[in-house]
Amino acid sequence: MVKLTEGRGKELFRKYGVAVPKGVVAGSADDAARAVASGAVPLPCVIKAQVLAGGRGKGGAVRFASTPEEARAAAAAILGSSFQGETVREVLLEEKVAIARELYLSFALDRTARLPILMTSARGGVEIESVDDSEIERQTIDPFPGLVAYERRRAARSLGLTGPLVGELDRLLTGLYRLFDDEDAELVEVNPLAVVGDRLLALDAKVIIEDDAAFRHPEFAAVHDDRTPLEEIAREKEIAFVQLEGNIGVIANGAGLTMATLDVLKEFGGAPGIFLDLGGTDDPKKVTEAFLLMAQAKPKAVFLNIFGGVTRCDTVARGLVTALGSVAPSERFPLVARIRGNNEAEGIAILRAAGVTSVPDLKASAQAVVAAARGGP
Amino acid sequence: MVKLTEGRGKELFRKYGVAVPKGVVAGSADDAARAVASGAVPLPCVIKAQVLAGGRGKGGAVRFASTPEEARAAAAAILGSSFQGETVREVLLEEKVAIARELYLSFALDRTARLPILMTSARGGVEIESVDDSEIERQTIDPFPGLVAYERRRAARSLGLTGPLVGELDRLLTGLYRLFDDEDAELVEVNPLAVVGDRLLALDAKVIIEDDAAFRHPEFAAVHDDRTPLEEIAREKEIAFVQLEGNIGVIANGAGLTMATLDVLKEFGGAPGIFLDLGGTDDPKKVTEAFLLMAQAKPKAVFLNIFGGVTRCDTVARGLVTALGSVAPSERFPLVARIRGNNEAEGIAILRAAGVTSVPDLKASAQAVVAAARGGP
Amino acid sequence: MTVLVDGETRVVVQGITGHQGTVHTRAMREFGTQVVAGVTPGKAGSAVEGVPVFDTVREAVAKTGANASCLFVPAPFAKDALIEAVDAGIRLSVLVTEHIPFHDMLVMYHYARARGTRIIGPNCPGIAAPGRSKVGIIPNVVFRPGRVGVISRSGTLTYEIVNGIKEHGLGQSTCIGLGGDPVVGTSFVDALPLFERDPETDLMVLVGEIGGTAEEDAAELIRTSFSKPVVAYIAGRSAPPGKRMGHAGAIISRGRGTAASKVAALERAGARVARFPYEVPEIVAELARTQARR
Amino acid sequence: MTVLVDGETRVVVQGITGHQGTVHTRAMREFGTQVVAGVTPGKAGSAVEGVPVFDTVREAVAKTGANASCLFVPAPFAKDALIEAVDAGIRLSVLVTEHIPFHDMLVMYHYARARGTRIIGPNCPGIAAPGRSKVGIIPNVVFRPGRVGVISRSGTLTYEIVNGIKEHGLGQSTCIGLGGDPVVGTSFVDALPLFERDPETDLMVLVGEIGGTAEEDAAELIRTSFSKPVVAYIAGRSAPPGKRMGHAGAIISRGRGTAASKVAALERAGARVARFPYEVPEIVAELARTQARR
Repeated sequence: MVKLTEGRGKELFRKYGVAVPKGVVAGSADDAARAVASGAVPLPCVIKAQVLAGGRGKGGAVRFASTPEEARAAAAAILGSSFQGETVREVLLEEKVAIARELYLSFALDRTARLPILMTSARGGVEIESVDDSEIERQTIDPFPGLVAYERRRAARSLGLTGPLVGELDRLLTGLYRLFDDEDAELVEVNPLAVVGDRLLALDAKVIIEDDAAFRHPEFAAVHDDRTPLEEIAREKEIAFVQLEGNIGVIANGAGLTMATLDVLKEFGGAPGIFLDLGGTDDPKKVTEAFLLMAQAKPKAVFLNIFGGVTRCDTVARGLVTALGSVAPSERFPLVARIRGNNEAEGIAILRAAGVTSVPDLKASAQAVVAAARGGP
Repeated sequence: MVKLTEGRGKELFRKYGVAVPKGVVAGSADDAARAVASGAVPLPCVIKAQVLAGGRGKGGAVRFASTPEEARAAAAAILGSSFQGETVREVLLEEKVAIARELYLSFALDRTARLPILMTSARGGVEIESVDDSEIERQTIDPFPGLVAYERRRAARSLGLTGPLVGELDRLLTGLYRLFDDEDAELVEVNPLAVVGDRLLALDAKVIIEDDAAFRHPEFAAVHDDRTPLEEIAREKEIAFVQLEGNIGVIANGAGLTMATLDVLKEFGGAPGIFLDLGGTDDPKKVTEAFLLMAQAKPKAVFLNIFGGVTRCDTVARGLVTALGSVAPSERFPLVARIRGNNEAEGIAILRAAGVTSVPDLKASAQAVVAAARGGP
Repeated sequence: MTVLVDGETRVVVQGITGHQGTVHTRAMREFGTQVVAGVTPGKAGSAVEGVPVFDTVREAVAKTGANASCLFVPAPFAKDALIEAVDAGIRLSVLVTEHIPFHDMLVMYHYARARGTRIIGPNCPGIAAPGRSKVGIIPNVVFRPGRVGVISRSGTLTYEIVNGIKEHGLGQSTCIGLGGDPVVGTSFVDALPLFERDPETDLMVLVGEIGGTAEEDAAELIRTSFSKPVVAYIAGRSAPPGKRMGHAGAIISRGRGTAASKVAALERAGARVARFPYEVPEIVAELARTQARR
Repeated sequence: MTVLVDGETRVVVQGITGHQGTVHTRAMREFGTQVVAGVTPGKAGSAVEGVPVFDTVREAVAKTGANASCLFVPAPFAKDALIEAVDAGIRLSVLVTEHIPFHDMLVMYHYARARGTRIIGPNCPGIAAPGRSKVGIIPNVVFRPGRVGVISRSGTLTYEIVNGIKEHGLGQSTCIGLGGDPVVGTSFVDALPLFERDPETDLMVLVGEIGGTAEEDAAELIRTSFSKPVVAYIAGRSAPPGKRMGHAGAIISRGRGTAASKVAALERAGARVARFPYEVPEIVAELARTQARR
């Protein structure tokens, strides 16, 4: 999942002919002041931290300026600060516009219909979760032939638009739908979409590009995202790795088994927080890499829960034993293994030879890990 | 129907990433010599008349040059000459390439399947009509999802392509199909498509854009086409007007009725040659304009054959009478009318008042026109 | 229903507030058609010829039970209007609009077909069953109820021939003007089986034109699976060879598509082929007499 | 056929010459599947595990009568490979491939559906009917013929549970791993009616996950039109609220999509919902005993 910052999202909006306020992304207070002084950003303007988390307005990450000096000061205050764990590296400076109304609009995926869905609401500028269902118009869109006129008209009606604004919305929807489709987006969200005179301006831009479509979009490969440094390394090595609160590491294969393992550990009072999904890998090298990545996250204990279907238990065991050898004694942690399925016996034998015991029962092994993480036996 | 010259077609090919030989379009012998001297067109080169008719090779409209002087002389010889009734206004100068094989490829419409069709043949460089059916691979293409991999592979196999040429064809087909679709083409034809080393080059380009899609393609509005000057005027006035061999003018409404009228006139020994289809128009002004256009084509006699369905006979009669008044006495011609259907009686009365008789029977009226064109009574 | 329309057909006119839409709404009502709604975005609440106008086809269907539509929407907007009709559950859509790009028609045809909506047209006069219903623009005056089915790629030429049938004292069961565009929603081979099954039709008239291979395809179907007598006419027998579509067009049809090939195919299939339009009603009348005698 | 596959299923493996393709061709044959052909463009004439390789699915179908396909084609090429299978007349296509962009799957799903081809997957282990046929990669060892139907959005977790059923002395009628991607060819609500009609299935196991509303939709179907006992498990009960899809995702599902809502919906529908995976076979065994007693 590649989340784009507002600034990158608005670049895409422009590419697809969607109107946004005049603005410039700046990486330093000097650049910010210059953008305003040069007239590239008309005054008064708004200065927004380019972070991925929401709630910037309440969090002080959005400020206003009427002079270049104020713009510089605002940018300086925001840049380098931390917002919900993210360091602000860039700000977006934009002209302040006279908003007549704030609307909501998004394209996303409707999994049940297996179709893109267009959602519109006249109640924009607030969290869409807080808007009542009856005030949101939902329309699934058939990719063939794409968004058609009556769907655009229905959207216009739901937004209460009339006159020239209907034509504005037509162009905007056509552009955003093309963006959603051509750029392999999971989400294209504009909130608020502002009525400014007889124009529609996208005041915010939330664009998420689908990871699986990365091969078609090398241009997004370098996009900064809200991953931890270890997650970033994992991503480069193509290992599914997620860090959350908690001190128990889980190495499993398959998302379902990983989640089930998490459920069981929590049931017995554990705090799993580091998740590593080996997927269908059969490659001992990959297992070694994954295990060393896990070690870097400094877990209190690790639970290896593998059901060997496609994966062979002996191969996983071999990779694990190799990895164990490269972890410094000071950085070792208790390891509980449960490996079942394909070549189970060989795998267990390999682990046993390296001093790791495999407990076949999920309940018992989970209890053992939780105890180990507490410093127990 | 907007037929593009080879040069315009190749511009489009480039836009869609389809490789063509290095070349330049020149409108004068000086420009031609300069294009070669500057190196924009490598020597030896080929100089081709930019006309829409086929058979240029045999007709002397394709020449070769090894020096700038020869290029100038060849261009001078071709430019301004007449090729199958078309005056040559431009030549295309292109590098001469080392052709290993000549192939055939086109995208067109399969009316029965209601799908685009891709046709490929290893027997290129000759008129495709002369190639046996068994040597042409035909594949209909579903616009959703468009051309897919196995179809491209099947095309490659039919062309006998292997190795890097398969990838070349992949790109070429993808580009040409996009062109066919995005530019609303009726026909995209490459003959010959040449194997040159490990590349595929489109040596010729035949692109026809659909008239009805003109509203999406204002860029083609100014394209020179093979219409007569009167046809050009008619086109601007949106009157369906065709000039062929023959001296009888036919004004009818609807393509089917126009063709049927032609059939009947020929049956009785007439030579209809000027066709004007009023279509569904109801507008006396349009009828007047159309009739004056007909007068400019100097017919020996004119047959007005109208079946008033949507069209009202009286309206047509009124337009006709107005037009008759503006034709100079020296330019008048015999007129036989047959108007039937909607408001028939009023129409006939209006015509009779202006001295034109309407004969209800198609056979009799056709015979009357043929006699009139022969100078008979 | 006999062939596609009958007294249960409830028509919504898309583009009703335009000149054509208004004129033909009146004509359809005079014919006896149940025109129950019109659609012109932005004109909801008004009425044309007493017919209520809605913003969307969906509303028109919900409020009036419309099940067929007649499109007078300008070509650039026709594709979206047809899709709107399909999405609203319309089962039969007559596209009167001309000059619709065929690339649009490809989309429209396959979209409608996959969802069970039949298109007639584009660039067509529509369908009429005298005494029952008419969707389209064929002049009311040419009709008379009877037992001759008519399918045609032509417009005014159809009116001529249908009128000729009337003047010969006969009448029509259903008449469909298919339109002469390169891509049509309903072709001869799509229409013929409907008439084969229709107990009201004794005899078929087929009016074709040069170009394409729709008539040859029809001939094949007539030969193998059409049991009623067929009288055909092909317009353009003496037209000079068309330059349309150039070489690729020629190899798609490969010697078919000419008047000669169409006439030959139809005669081989047992159809009586008239040389001139005025012969069609004559042959029809002759065959009708023969049928009556049997 | 009971549920989608049986002894008449003839499989063509698309991408057979790759590592996965080869390994699983062997495993499928060992399971008893009729793997009749493989396809890898450019490798025609060779053989993998004794299975002939063709350049195109069309040839494979023509020469071997294949009617199902198993796709191991890399994600960037999966869309075109699936369309090739559909165009060649394949009726069931199992997409093992993972990381197919969902925009591609939207196209694939609707293309296949309109032409009557069923997709299982993508990113799925496939389908297996012990003693009959297997198309996909579920390990052979976990199965034993029996009367428990299994449908699951998960991979290895399915193996666990299926294996658990075997270890409790029971067996499976048919097991389908649907895949956990946002867009799947066959969802719970698509699969359940097949098992409802299947005389070989007495009891259903449903393994779901958090995210999406497939389980809630399934619950609704179970409540209204599924008559056999259902044992369900939802993985991810204690997972932190996902950030995926952000706000728009949240309003699509509107409070559904959580483990709590899924469990509640399934329980309301009369399903027995296990709290942990190891409980599933226990409950299944208990219900099987009850059924046996009746």
